[in-house]
Amino acid sequence: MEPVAGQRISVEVNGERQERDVEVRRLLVHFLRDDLDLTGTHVGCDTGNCGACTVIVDGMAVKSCMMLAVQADGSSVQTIEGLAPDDELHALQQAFSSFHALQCGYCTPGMLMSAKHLLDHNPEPTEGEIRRAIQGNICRCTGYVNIVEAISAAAKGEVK
Amino acid sequence: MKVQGERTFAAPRATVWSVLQDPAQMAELMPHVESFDVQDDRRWKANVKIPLGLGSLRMSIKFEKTEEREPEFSRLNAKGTGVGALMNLDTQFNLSEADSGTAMAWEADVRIAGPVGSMGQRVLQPIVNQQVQQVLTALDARVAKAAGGPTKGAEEGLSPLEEESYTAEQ
Amino acid sequence: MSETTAAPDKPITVEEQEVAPGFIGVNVPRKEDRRLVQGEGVFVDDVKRHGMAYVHFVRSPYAHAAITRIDVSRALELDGVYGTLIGEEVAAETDPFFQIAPPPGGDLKDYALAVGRVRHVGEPVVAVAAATRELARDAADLVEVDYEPLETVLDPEKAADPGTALLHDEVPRNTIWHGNFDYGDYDAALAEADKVVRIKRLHFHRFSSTPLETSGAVVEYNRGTGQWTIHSNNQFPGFAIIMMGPALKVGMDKLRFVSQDIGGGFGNKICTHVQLVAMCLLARKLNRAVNWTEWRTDQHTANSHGNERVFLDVEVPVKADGTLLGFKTRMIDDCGAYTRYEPLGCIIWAQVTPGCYRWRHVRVDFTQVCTNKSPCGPNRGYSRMQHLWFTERIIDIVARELELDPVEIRKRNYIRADEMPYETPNGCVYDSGDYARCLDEALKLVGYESIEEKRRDAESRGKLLGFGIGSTLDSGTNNFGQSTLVNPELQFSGNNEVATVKLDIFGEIVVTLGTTPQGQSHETTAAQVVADILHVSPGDVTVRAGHDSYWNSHAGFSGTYASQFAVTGLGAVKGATDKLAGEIKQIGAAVLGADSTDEVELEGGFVRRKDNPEAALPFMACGAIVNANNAVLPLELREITLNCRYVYVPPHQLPDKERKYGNLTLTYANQIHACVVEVDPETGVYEIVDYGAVDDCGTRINPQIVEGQVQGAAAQSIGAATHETFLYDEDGNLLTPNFYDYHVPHALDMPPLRTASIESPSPFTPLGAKGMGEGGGAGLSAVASALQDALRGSGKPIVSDSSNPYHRVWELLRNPEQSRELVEVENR
Amino acid sequence: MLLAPVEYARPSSLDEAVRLLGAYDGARALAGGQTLTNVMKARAAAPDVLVDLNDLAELRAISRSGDGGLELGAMVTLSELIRSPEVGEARPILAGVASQIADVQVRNRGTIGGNICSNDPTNHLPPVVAALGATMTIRGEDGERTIGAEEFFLGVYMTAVQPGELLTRIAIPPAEGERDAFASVPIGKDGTCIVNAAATVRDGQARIALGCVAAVPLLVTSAAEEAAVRQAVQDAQLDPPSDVHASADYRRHLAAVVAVRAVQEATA
Repeated sequence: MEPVAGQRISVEVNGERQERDVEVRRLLVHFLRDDLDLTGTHVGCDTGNCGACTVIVDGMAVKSCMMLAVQADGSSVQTIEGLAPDDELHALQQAFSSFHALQCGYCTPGMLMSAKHLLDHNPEPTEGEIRRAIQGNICRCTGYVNIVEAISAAAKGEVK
Repeated sequence: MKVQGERTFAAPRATVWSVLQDPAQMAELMPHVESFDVQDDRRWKANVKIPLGLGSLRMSIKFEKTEEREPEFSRLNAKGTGVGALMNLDTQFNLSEADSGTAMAWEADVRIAGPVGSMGQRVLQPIVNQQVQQVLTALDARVAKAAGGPTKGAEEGLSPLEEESYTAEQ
Repeated sequence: MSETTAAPDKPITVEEQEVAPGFIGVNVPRKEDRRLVQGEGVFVDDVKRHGMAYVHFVRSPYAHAAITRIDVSRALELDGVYGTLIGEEVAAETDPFFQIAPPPGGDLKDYALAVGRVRHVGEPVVAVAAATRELARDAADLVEVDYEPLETVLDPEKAADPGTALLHDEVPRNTIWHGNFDYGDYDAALAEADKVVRIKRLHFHRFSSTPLETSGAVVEYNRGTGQWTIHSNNQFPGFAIIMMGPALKVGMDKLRFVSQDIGGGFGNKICTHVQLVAMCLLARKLNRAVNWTEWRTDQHTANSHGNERVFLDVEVPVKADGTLLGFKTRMIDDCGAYTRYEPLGCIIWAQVTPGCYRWRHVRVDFTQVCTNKSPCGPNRGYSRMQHLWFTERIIDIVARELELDPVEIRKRNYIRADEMPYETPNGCVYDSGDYARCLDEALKLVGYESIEEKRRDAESRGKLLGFGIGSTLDSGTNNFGQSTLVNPELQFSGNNEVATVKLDIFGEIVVTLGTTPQGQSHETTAAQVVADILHVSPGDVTVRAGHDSYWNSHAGFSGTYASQFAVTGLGAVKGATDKLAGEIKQIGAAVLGADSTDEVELEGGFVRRKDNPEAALPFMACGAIVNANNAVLPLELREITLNCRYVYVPPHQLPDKERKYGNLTLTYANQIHACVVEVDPETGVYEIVDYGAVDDCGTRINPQIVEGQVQGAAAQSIGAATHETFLYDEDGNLLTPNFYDYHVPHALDMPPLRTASIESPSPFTPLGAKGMGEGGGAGLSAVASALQDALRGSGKPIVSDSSNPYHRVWELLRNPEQSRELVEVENR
Repeated sequence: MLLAPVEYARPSSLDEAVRLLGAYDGARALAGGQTLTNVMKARAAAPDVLVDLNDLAELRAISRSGDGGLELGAMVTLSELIRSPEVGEARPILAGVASQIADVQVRNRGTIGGNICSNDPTNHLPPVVAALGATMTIRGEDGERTIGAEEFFLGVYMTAVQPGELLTRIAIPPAEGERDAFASVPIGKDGTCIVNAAATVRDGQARIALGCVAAVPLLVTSAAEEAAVRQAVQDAQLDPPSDVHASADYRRHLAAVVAVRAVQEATA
């Protein structure tokens, strides 16, 4: 096999198989936003610092602005749109609302995906573990206080 | 970013001068010159590929001699433009007779702008230092060739950190 | 009278069914949240149009240079490139932007793209439009621009020196604005003083709130009607339209502003009218929708920065007992390369001239200069933050030099609760507040009673402990008449905001707002107010998400800025809802055979007779009758529309231009922050170990939302105080152009943050509420104050800068004498 | 921002990867991409071909070597390093330091090989592998060579891995009574390092690698006493860069501080 400038990729996104032709240089985040119209995944920087583009690829939280779409070929990707069925809220989503863990809501999808990744691997995190888990997600509105409380409450099942 | 230093060549001043004044020879001192074109004895252009580690930066650089007093002093300006980068280099050197040959006191003021500049001084300063060292080491070889024998520096393959006297500051 | 609520151990959680009637003051869950947590919000870059072009700006790599040649031909040859826009076209098709400053400062020419000359790194020079984001970037790389570099002006303290290069040929000495402010009798105060403390120089640094969503727009042009539809995240469309209409030479109705969700604004999204004009020209030129999404690097290098300000030759007359009589200083404000909201910053600070203190005699010589840096614009706490930091620095430096207790000197000089409403030396009227009680609450939050034990404990661990206090006044609901104090020719004054509330055919209550929220929960708080007035639940109220100037629900000052929604926005909602309630009662009285509206009341979605609750008409019937069955109504009631629009106009008066005197805003919320830091004396590295923030914004419509604003604002000022700074090198390159070098606080950086509040209702507003949300600046003072306290045993260095990263603290430890030279005390 | 056009191949074998890297001028290995992708966004680097190593299982192995040391595949992610029981037993410092790098998302993609090959002066792992005396195995079409840190790190973003070559393995010698520690002064909590140092101490002798003060990690050795360590750092005549976070003076000062702290923690 020799290098190509573009290729047809097949990615399972939120449980649905998606096939598209993409340029190699297309970042996963732009594949999701522009090619699949999944605009819940956001872009907040160009250096991989802010975490607004966090999605879960094959069970691992990654920043989709530092991964090429072609690298996701054959993978399973979960975005905020797939966190819960349309008419339901995931416990984390409910907790973010109950604890006022969001204001403008721009960092929220990435923050939720990082939180989900945490709870998938560590169902009973301490406050320190929660803060460490969202260290790669910048929020400019909340000061993180309520975000940490919300994730903790969701883990403890303290929100309905 | 200013860098400066001193070094001696085991070659007569006239030889060193001839190398430093010859655009064609100067061109060969630079890293990865892809093409080169002399306009006149004061001005020339070069397309170079500056290695930045993770990749290399293509730049087209315009050189101009802004001052020269044969055989001891010369000043050179270089303006480089490339995708996402701008470079401005002002360099000058003084040649003086030394017992072991020719002494050169040089200084350079390098300025880099554009997205590459935003990579931060922590990255660029060491890169510039290294590039300067490579040019100087190549210069040793050039002078040696012109003088028909290796210089002390080139012989021992001076590594950047062993350079006789070398300082960098912002 | 005010009531105290200590900080809850756990934040207040909310469950719908627990919401009791009487919704003002209750933590109603946010209406905005569901779509946002599902990723179904609509931010500007989420807007797509058929055949939309993506725009990339070619930006200046030079801080100051003449443009000698622009060649876009190679870019245009690239497949998928739709077109370009350059400065010459902009200059031909638009007028320069209207300038707020009087001549000669106001003579500068500012266009949507650089015309002939660039004045800061990152200034847009060419716009390139292409089929994809990537292609636009590729094409931008093919644009050739030649520059002839010019001398750069970077130091605000030298910008006005004779012989310094000029940014704008029309602006002598790079001086945008200069004015003197002289209140009380400063000379008498100086004569009366027992001691005079002099401070050579204090410096407030450049930073911004860097909203996580960068600026952007999707602009469409309708050739048939000549109208632009501007989907954007501009947070002050009222201002943008005032700037763009004349520039584009069109009437205001040709500029339709639309936004739904905005990813943070903090003032930084007020001045995007410049790029929006470029978008409008491109959309018309290419006859297709154009998308511009600013990159983070561009946002840092070329979007609104907060004003940098220097305070020189500060003089503070003090009585022996620590009573502060006044202050005198020379302020130099650096507004960057262009004036886009400036020089309003030259007067906005005066809203809080004496800060929280009973200073009666003030003399300020204020100069604003332009430099080859990114243009400044409003940034959370705009212009007041700089000034309030200055007043707090004075207090701590005076306390340190005169060996007065930092708590005592504040309490001695705070304006007292029993003096409210309090008229400041320049005629502003602080509406209400109890600063001393806020301070007591703040002290409790950080365990001040045991501070000396903590100090010893820290010392036993080799750390230096410091305690600091900071305060701000969050003045809100601008009187735009203050603009005439910088330019007497301006015809602006007062303020306004609009809301419409209607009862529709199926009984649906629909609210539209003139505001452009960026996280301030307007949908929720508006619903709370409507619900209380109409006696329904917030769940029964639909508040339209976002802003659309076509909804006829915007006014000249519509937008979300300067701490005012709780007053102007909710004032408009209340006005419109009161009207609607009256109309519903009129219909009800008529249908239910009551003699007057006094005999009916609204309850649970019905209008009913007070004497016979069984006789009730559902809102749905009212809506149906007026909208679809109005022949049943007596003639005199047929003017009723159940569609009520109300414009709230605050009771502002024209200020006195000559004396620069008058009330510049309607409300003055108060914040007192306290913090405790531990400094590693070997490295200067420090950690904030305790932090308390107390906010008094009058009646709180939704305490949880207020608390969220307090926490967020505190986090921003902690970031600004520690690592966030826009620093330039000697060539005018920004050294912190991304989140890698511009370090904003993440979850691990944040100290334990405790909050509390007291409520001193405003006597001047419809709901007793005050605008709030900008009070975070207190953190900049609290951190500086705590660091100075921590270092007191290390040569008593003076903290004279608002930016205190580790290396600056280390310099203070290493060389305290240098900072000591800034201060001298004259004993009389 | 956005990448320039680039070609891509994802080989399934090491031989194929090496062949591709050799066959194309301007070909570059793509490991975790947590640095390379960003430099490509700024278009400060524009490789012509990316050879994605993510399918090379043989580069993901973590094993104990016969002598009790560690064999780490270059594509072992930082998260895998943190979770590895082998690493925990043999050289826990690697896990401890890896957990301080960037954030969870970056650690999930970023690899040990990528971290040392990019050799940004502020990276955590170059000083660590230098202090531990690790050896790096580089593979090219003409076979393998194994070198130490002194030969491996050549400059900012530059290592001995030449075009057409690939870092395949990092070998960490057994501790054998050596105790390791890492100290740093980062921006904020676990942010970018302003200065960092890794130290290994045995029989009162310390081997210290200083980061962020030069183009490559700087190795100094001294007795483990504080005075000796300070002297050794001073003798190294550091010439660190100045930037927005620290002046050269401050970095020089911090270098001695973190060197001492690393040694003290290792001996504690």
